[in-house]
Amino acid sequence: MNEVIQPALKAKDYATNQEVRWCPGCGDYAIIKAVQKTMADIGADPANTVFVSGIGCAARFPYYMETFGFHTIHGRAPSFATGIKLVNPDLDVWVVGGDGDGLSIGGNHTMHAIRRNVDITYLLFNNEIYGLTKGQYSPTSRRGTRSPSTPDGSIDSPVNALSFALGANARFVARGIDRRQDHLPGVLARAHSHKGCSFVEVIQNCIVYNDGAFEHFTEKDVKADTQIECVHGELLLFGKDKKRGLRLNHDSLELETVIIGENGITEDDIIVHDETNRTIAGALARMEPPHFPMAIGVLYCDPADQSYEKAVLRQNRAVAEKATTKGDMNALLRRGATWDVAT
Amino acid sequence: MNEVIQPALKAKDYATNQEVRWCPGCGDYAIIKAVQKTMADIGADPANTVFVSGIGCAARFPYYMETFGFHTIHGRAPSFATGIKLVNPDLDVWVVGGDGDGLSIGGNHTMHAIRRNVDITYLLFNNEIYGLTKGQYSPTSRRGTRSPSTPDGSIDSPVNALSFALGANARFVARGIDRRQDHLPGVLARAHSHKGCSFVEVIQNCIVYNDGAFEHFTEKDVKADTQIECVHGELLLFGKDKKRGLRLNHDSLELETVIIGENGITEDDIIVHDETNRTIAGALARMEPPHFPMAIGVLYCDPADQSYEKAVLRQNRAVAEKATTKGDMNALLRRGATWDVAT
Amino acid sequence: MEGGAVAAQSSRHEVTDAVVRFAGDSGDGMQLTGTQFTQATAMAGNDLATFPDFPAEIRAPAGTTYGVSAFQIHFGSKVIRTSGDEIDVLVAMNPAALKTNIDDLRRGGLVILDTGAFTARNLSKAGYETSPLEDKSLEGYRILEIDMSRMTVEAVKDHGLGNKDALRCKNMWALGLIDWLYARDRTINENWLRQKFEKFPEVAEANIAALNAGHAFGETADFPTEFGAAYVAPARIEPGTYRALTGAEGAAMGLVAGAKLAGLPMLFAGYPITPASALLHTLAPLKDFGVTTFQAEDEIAAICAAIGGSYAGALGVTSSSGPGIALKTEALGLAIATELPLVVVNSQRGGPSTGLPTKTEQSDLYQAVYGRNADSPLAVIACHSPGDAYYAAIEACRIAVRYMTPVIFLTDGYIGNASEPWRIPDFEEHTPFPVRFRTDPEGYKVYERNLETLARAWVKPGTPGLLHRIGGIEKDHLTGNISYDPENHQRMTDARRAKILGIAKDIPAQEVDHGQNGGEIAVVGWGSTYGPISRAVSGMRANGHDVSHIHIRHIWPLPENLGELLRSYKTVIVPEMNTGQLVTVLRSEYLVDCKPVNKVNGKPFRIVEIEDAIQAHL
Amino acid sequence: MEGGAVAAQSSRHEVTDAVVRFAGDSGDGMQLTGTQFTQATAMAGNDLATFPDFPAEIRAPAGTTYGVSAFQIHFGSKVIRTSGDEIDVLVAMNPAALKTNIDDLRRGGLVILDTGAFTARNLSKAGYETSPLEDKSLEGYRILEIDMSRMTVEAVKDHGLGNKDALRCKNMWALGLIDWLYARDRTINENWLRQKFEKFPEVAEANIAALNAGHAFGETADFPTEFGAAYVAPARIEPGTYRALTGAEGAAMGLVAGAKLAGLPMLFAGYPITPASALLHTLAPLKDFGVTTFQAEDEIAAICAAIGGSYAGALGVTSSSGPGIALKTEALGLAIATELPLVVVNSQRGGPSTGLPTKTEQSDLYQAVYGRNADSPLAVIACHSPGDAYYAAIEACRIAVRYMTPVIFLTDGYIGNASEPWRIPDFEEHTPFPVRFRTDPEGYKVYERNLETLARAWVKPGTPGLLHRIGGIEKDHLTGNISYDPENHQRMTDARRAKILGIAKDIPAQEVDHGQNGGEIAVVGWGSTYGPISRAVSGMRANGHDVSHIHIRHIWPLPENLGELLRSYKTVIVPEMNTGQLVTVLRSEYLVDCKPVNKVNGKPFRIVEIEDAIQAHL
Ligand SMILES: Cc1ncc(C[n+]2csc(CCOP(=O)(O)OP(=O)(O)O)c2C)c(N)n1
Ligand SMILES: Cc1ncc(C[n+]2csc(CCOP(=O)(O)OP(=O)(O)O)c2C)c(N)n1
Ligand code: SF4
Ligand code: SF4
Ligand SMILES: [Mg+2]
Ligand SMILES: [Mg+2]
Repeated sequence: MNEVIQPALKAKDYATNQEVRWCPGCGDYAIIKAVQKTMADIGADPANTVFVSGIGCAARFPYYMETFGFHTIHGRAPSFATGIKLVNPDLDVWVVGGDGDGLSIGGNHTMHAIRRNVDITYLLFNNEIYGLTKGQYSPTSRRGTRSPSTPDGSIDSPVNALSFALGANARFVARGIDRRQDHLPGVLARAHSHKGCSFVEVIQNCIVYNDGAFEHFTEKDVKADTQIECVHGELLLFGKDKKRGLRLNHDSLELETVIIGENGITEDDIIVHDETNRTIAGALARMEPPHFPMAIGVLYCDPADQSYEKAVLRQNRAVAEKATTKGDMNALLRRGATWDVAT
Repeated sequence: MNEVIQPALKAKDYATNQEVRWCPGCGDYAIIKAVQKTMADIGADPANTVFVSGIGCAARFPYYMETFGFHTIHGRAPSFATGIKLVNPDLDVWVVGGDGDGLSIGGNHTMHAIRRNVDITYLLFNNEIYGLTKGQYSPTSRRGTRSPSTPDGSIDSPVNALSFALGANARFVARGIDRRQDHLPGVLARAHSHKGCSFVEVIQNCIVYNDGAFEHFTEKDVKADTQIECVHGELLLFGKDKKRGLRLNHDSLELETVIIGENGITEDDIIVHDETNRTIAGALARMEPPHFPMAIGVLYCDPADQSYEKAVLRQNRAVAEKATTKGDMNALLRRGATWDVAT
Repeated sequence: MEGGAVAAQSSRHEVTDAVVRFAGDSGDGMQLTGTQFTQATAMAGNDLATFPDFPAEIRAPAGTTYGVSAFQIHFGSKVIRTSGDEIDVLVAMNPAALKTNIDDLRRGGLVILDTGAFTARNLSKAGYETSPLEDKSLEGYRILEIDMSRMTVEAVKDHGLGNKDALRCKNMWALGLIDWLYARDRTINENWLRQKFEKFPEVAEANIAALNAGHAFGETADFPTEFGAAYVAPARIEPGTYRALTGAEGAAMGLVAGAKLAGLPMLFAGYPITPASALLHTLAPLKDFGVTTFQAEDEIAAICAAIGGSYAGALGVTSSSGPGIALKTEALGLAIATELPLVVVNSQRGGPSTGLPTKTEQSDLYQAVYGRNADSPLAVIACHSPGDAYYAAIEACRIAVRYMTPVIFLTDGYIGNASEPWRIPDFEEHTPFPVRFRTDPEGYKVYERNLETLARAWVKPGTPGLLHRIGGIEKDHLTGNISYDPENHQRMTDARRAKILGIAKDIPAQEVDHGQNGGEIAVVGWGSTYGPISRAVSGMRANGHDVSHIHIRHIWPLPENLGELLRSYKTVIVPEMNTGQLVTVLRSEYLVDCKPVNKVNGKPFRIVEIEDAIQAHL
Repeated sequence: MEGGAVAAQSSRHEVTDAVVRFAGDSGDGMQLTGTQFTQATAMAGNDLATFPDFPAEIRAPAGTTYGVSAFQIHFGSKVIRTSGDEIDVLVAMNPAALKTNIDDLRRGGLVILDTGAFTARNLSKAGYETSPLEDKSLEGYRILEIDMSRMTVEAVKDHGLGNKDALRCKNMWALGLIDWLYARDRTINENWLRQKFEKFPEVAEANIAALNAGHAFGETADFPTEFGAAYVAPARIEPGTYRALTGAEGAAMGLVAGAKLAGLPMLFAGYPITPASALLHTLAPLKDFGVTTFQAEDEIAAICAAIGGSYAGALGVTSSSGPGIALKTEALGLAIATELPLVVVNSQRGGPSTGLPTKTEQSDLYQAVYGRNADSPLAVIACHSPGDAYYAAIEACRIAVRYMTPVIFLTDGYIGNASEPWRIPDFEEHTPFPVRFRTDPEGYKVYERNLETLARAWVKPGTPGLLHRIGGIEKDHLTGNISYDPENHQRMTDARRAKILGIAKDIPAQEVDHGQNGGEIAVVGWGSTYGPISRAVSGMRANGHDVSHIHIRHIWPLPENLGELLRSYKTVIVPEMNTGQLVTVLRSEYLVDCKPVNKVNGKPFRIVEIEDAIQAHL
C-alpha cells in the first residue's frame, strides 16, 4: 500500500499565527491550551474541523484555532452549527461561547440544539460575567453581584447551566475547570467522542471583571475538598485523602456529603457514579459549595440511537429513493395535471 | 363603616362579549371555562387583572377575558409581562400561550421569566402542534409526527415542558388537562396564589390538526389508569380503585408503577407526594404513558422568599432613600465637578 | 362578462370572459370547488387567473361572516391578467357568504344561492335582520334560488352517507352546475374525486353523484337568458404543455431549479408563518431534489441555519413574511459582512405587526432595500405573478451565488395563493450557472475579489489547505483577519457597495412592458400589481391614450437605463399596495417626480382604480 | 495651535487653542489622564471638545498597537466645535502609542515620549524594526524625550509602592507636565485623586507626588520655544454654571428629565452592547429619580419589557446599537400598531454586523426611518453633541407621550464618549408636558383619536371601568377590537401615517445654523458631524464664501419648511459618516439634487475634509 503517513500533529499545530487578544491572565488561555491538547490527543483533522462561535471574549476562540472558523453573531452559534451539520454531517463541529452568549441571548438555540441532539460539541465558558462588554452581570452571576448595570447588586437568581441542559433533555452533560489542565482535556475528549449534542460547562476565570469568582473551589488549598470528580462506575469520593463522599438520602432523595469513618459511614454508603442515571445527574449538577463540592467530569452520558442530522440525512435518502420524480426537474415541473395547447 | 358591597362575580362575568373564534370543539373552550371559573372562585378583580399573550390560537385568550388584555407578538409574552410587573407589581398578570409560542420561539423568555421568578401565572397550552399556522409540528410533538412541514415524519425529539421549567429553576410547576374541568380550576387557583413565577402546562386537544393526541390518557375509559393526581402529603396512587401507585427504586432512583396487593406491595411502599422535593418533581414530570401515568396537579411548589419585581422595587426604594440627590433634577444635573462662568 | 358575437357551440352563447366566485362557509370546501373548476377551465384551454380569499380564523363557527371562504376565478378566450374587478356570477352557499360578497357583484350580475342554508338561524348568524330573499336588498341583481342542500341529499341518498356527510357533497353539486354553465368537462373532476377518496370509494361516488346532479340540474334550470349555457372559446395562447401554478409552487420550483442550475444542494430553513409557510410545505417533500428543509425554533435560528448551510457549501434559503423577516435583519448583516450567498424569501402580508396575516400588501419594500443597520447593501428582486415567481427565483439564486451575497426575494400573499395556467418550460433550456468552489490553496486570500463580479471565493470547510476564519467584525480586505484599520473599513464599505451596484451591469435593461419608450404617462409597478396595471394600460391604449406600463423586477440595484427611461415620460405614476415605497427609491435615485398611487386595504388593485389614477393625470 | 498676540500671563505665551492627545497602553490610564486634564481645562474657563479612542480589546497584551488607548482634547479661548483635525502635542507613553498616533500629528508638532518605555521588546511589539528615536522617521516633528518611567519611580519612592505599582503613577507624571504646560490648576486633579483612592491614601499620595514631579519638571525642561509655557485665555462663553458632559450622560439625564416633565416613572430596559451600555450604566444608579433599569436576556426582551412598561403606564425606554436595534424591529411594529409611547435609543457604531463596535458611524438612519416591515411610521430624532443629547432626549420623550408613538433617538459612539463643557440649565425652566391618563369610562373608545394630535388615549391597566384589549392584529378604528375590514385597514394605515406626519406642525421650523437663508451652498448635516461642518462653514464664511450650515434634528418627520429652504440654495451638499443615507431621504422628499459627501472609516470628519467638499462645489 502506498499510503502517505501524516506526521501526528502536536497541540501547538492547532494554534493559528494570530495574536491572541484575551487579557493577560484570562482563563480562556488555559482552556484553549486544553482544547489544543485534546485535538492532538484525538488526532483531529484541522481541515475537517470547524469552530463556530457567537460573540463575547470566549467567542473569539475560532481565530486562534488552526481549523476552519466561523465567528458569527451573539447567541446564535448553535443555529449556524445546525445548518453546517445538516449540509455536511461529516464535519467535526465545535461550538464555543460564553455564559451570556449561550444562556442569555442564546438560551433558546442552546436548548433546541440540545433537544434535537445535533452532533456538536458545545463548550460554554462560564465566567459568570459579560467580559467583552466590560463586566455586566450575566444569567449565571450569583445574586447580589455588583456590576455596572447592577450597582446595588443583582436581584435575579442565576440559572445553572447543567440543570438547564438536562431540562432540555441533554444526552451528554459535563463540567470542567480552566485551571484543571490535568482533567479538562479528558472531559473534552469524552465530549467529542459522544455522538449527538455534548454540552460542557467550563468554569473560567475572568481576571478583569470577575476575578476570583471561583477561587472558593479552584484555589490549590481548597480544591480537593470542594471539587468532586465524577467517573462512571467509580465511587463518588473527594477530599485530600478521598475520605469524603456522596451518599443518597433515600427518603428525601437528596444527596448528602459524608465522611467515611465518621458516624459509622463506610464506602458502602457512598454511591457509585452511574453516568446514565438522569436523576443523579440532576442532583450532581445542582451541587454547589459550601454545602457540596462542585461536580466535575462527565455527569451524564446516555447516547441516543442517532444524532439529528444523521437521521435527517437518512430520511432524506430513504424518501428520495422512493420518489417517482427521482430528482428529474422536468418531472417535477410537470407533476400533477397538465394539458397541451397545440399550435 | 360605609362599604359598598360588590356582588360576587360569576364565571360568566369574566367573559367578554366578543365572539369566540376557536374551532368548534377546540380544547381551548374548556380551558377558558376553567379559567373563568377560577377567577370567580378566587374573586379576581377584573380591573386589576391583565392577560398577556403571544401569538397562536391559545394566545387569542385575552380577547375573551373581561379583564385588561394585551395580545402581543409571537413568543415574547413573558417579556411584556415582566415589564408590566416591574412598573406595577400590584397587577395580577397571567400569561397565556401555546407550545410553539412558549417553547419554540419564546423558549428563552419563558426560561428567564422563570429563573428571575417574576410573579406571573404562566399557562402553556400544549397541543403538540402549531394550530394557528395550520398544523406544523411543534417542539413538543412526538417523534415521527407527520405534518405539512414534516411530511415524512418529524425527527427531533420533543422537549418536556415541565422538565424544561424545572431545569430553569422553576419554583412552581403544575400540569392540568383541558378535559379535567373537575381538576383544572384547583390547579389554576394554586398557581395563582403562588408568589413568583408559576408555570402550568395545560394539555389541550387541537381538534383540527392533532385530534386525539392525548386520548390515550384523557379518554374516559383509560384516564383513571393513565393519570395520577399529585396532592401534597398524599400517597401517589392512581387507577380506578386507587390500587396502583408509584414506588421509588432506591437503587436506580427511578420511579416504578406498582400494584398494591401484588408481589407483597403495600401502601407503605408508595411514596407520599412532597411538592417541595425537586428530585421527585423531576421524575414525576418525565413520566409518560404507556409505562407511567401522566402526573397532573402541583408537581413542585417551593416559593422563594420574594418575587423578582418585588425585590427590585424594594431595592429601588432602599437605594432611593439613601440617595443624596433625593430625586431633585437640579441636583442630578449638577452632580460632580462644576464651575461658574461669570458675566 | 362581455357578450360573445358568434354562438360557437350548438345552443350555447359565446362569452369572451367571465368572473365567477364561489363563497361559503370555511367548512363548505369552497377552495376545493374553486380549484376543481379552475382545473376544468384550464383544460378547456381558457386563460385564467384566480384569487382565493381565506378567512383569518382556522375554522370559525359555522355560519358567521368571518368564517366565509371564497374563491374567485376569471377566465376567458382573451388573455387574462387579473382575477377580475367585479363578479359576474356569485355562488353563495349560505347567508354569510351572500352578505360578505354581494358588494363585489356587478349590477345585473347573477347570484346562485342555496336556499336550504337560508334558515332563520343562519340569517341571524350572518347578521341579517330580514331575509335578503324577501326584502328588496337584492334588487338590481339576478337571483337563482335553489335548494342545493335538499337536492344534494336527494342525489346522494343511495350512497349510504349520514345526513351530515351527505350535505358535505353540496359543493360538488354547485361545481356540477357551474361546470354545466360553462360547458366544462367534468370527468376531470370525477377523476380527481376518485383519486382523493381512493380509500373511501362510497364518499367518492356520493360526491360524483352530487356533481352529476348539479350538472343535470343545469339543463332544466331557469337561468336568466344572458346567463344561460355559455361557451368560452379557448384562448389564443402560446402552444406548449401547461399546468395550473400557484405563486408558492412557482417560487418553490424556481428555488429548486436555481440550486440545480448552480449545481448545489439546498438547505431551506424556515419557521411557519402565514402566508410564507406554503413554501416550506411545498419544498419539504422534495427530498429527491437535493432539498433539505429545516423547521427551526424561530426565524432567527432559521436564517442562521441557512447561512451555516451556505457556509458549508449549500445554497442557503430562508423564508418568512414581514414580521419574521424583521427578526432576520441582524443575521442578514452577518451574511453581508461574510459575503456568503443566501436567498431570503419574503411573502408579504398586511401590517404593521401581526396586522392582517391572510391579506396581501406590498409594504416590505423599504425593509428589503433599506431595512438594516449600517451600510448593508444587498440585492432585491420581486416577482409579479405565479409563473414569474419561477423565473425570478432562479434569478435570485443566480445573483446570490455569482455575487456571494444575500438576495431578498419579494413575493406576496396574493401571488402565493393565486394560480394561473403556466406554460411549462423545458428545464434543459435554462442556462446553468455552476458554482466553482475554490480548492486551490495557492495564493488563497479570503477576501480577494473576482475582478469582474467583485465576489470573494467560496471555500467549503473540509477543503484541505484552505483553513481560514471569517466573522462579522470588519475584516482585512485580503486576509480576512480582523482589521480595525480605518482605511480598510472605508475600502471594504466601498467594495461591498460597488459589488452590489455592479450587479446592474449583469441584469437586463428595463423594458417597457406595454406601450412605448417615452411619451405622456408611464405607470410603473412592481410585484403583484402587474395584472391590474397591465390590463388598465392596455385598455387605455386601446382607447388611444398615450400611456405605457413599466414593471420592475430588479428592485435593487435598479436597471441601468431606468432613470433615462423614466425621464422620457411627462408623468410617472407608481401604484403600490403600500403608502408609497418604491416611489421613494425612484424619486431619490432619479429625482423624477414620480406620483404615488396607494391602496392599503389588504386587497389587490382593481383595474378601474388604476384607470382612474391614469385618468387623473391625462 | 495658533500663536497668541499678547502674552497674558507673565512669561507664558498666549495661544488661542491647542490639541493635545494622550496615548498609551490600555493599562496606562490614558482615559483617566485625559478626563483629568479636561476637568482642569474646563475649570480654567476654556471651551473644549474631547475624543476618547478606546481599543477594541478589553485588555490587549501590553505594548501591542491594538492595545493603544488614546484621548484627545481640543481647547481654547475661542469657541471649540471639534476635537481637532490635527494634533499639536502628542504624549506617547510607549512605542505602540507613537506608532499608531504619529500620523495625526501636524508637521512641526511636538511629541513628548517616555524613553523608559522604548525598550527593544516594546519596539518590536509595536512592530518597529529600528527605533524611531534613532532612525530619521520622526524628522519634521519636535521630539521631547523624557524618561518618565524612571522619574516617576523616583518621585514616588517614598510612598512604599512596589515597582509595578509605582510605574502605574506614570500617567499622573505626564498629566503634571501637561498641566504645567498650559498653566492648569492641578489641585483639581489632586482632589480627585484623594477622593478616588480614599481607601488607599498611600496610593493617592504617590500619584500626587508623581503629578507634582511632572509639573516641576516642566519648569526646567527644555521645550522648543513655540511649545513653551503657554497661556490660553478663558473663552467668552455664556455665563452660568458649567460641568463636563459626555453624550451618554447628556442622553441619560435628558431621558430622566423627559420622564419627569411627563410626570412618569421610567422603565429602562436594555441589553449590554458597545457603545450603548453606557446609558444603562448611567441610569442604573438613578433609583431616586423614578428610574427602574432592567437588564434583559436580549434586545428583544428588552424592548418588549419597555413596551410592557409603557402599557402599564410608565415611560418605556430601550437602548442598543445597530445590531441590537435590528433585533427590536419586530416588536417596534407592535408599539406602532398598539400606539404606545416608547423611546428607542440607538448609539450607532461601525457596521455591518459586528463591524467596528468601538468606532463611530452614522449608518443607522435608513434603519431608523425605513427599517421595518409594513407601513410603520414613527418619529426619528438625532442629537448632535453631548449637550444637545440632553435636549434632544427630552424632545424624544415629549413626542413619544404626546403622540403615543415610538420615537427613535439617534446618537453615536462619538457623541456618547466625547465630552464638552455644558452650561447646566435650571430644570424648573423646562416646559413640562404632563401626561393625563384616561380614567373616565364615559364613552371610552380604545382607538378614538385626539383631534389635534391624532393620538389615542392612554389607559393604565388597573383603571376600573376601562377594561379593554389591544394587540398587533389590525384593530377597529374605534373599538380596538380585531377588524379584518378592508376599509378599516386603509383608514388605520392612513391615520398612523397622518399622526406621524402631523408631528411636523409641532416641531420648530428648520433654522440655518450658520449663514443665511438661500445662496450658493448649503451644507446639510445631522448628528455628530455638527462640529466639523460648523467649523468648516464658519471658517469659509470668514474667508468670504457664500456657504451656510443647516443641521437637522428632526429626521422624521422633517421640518415643514425644509424643502423650501433647501431649494433656496444653488447647491446642497450632505456630509455623512455613511454611504449616503440622509441624502436619500432629502432627495426623495424634495427632489433636490443633494450631493452626498461620505466617509466611512470609523472616524469623525476632519474640518478640512468638509472644506474640501465645499471647495469642490464653489
Ligand atoms: C445582538 C448583540 N447584542 C449584544 C452584543 C454585545 N455583546 C457582545 S458579547 C456580550 C456578552 C459577553 O458575555 P459572555 O457571552 O458571557 O462572553 P464573555 O465575554 O464573558 O466570554 C454582549 C452582551 C452583541 N455583540 N450583539
Ligand atoms: C414572528 C412570528 N413568527 C411566526 C408567526 C406565525 N405563528 C403564529 S402562531 C404560531 C405558532 C402557533 O403554535 P402554538 O404557539 O403552539 O399555538 P396554538 O396555535 O397551537 O395554540 C406561529 C408559528 C408569527 N405570528 N410571528
Ligand atoms: S475581559 Fe475577562 S473574559 Fe474577557 S478576555 Fe479579559 S479576562 Fe478574559
Ligand atoms: S386550530 Fe386547533 S388549537 Fe387552533 S382553534 Fe382550531 S382546534 Fe383549537
Ligand atoms: Mg461570560
Ligand atoms: Mg400549539
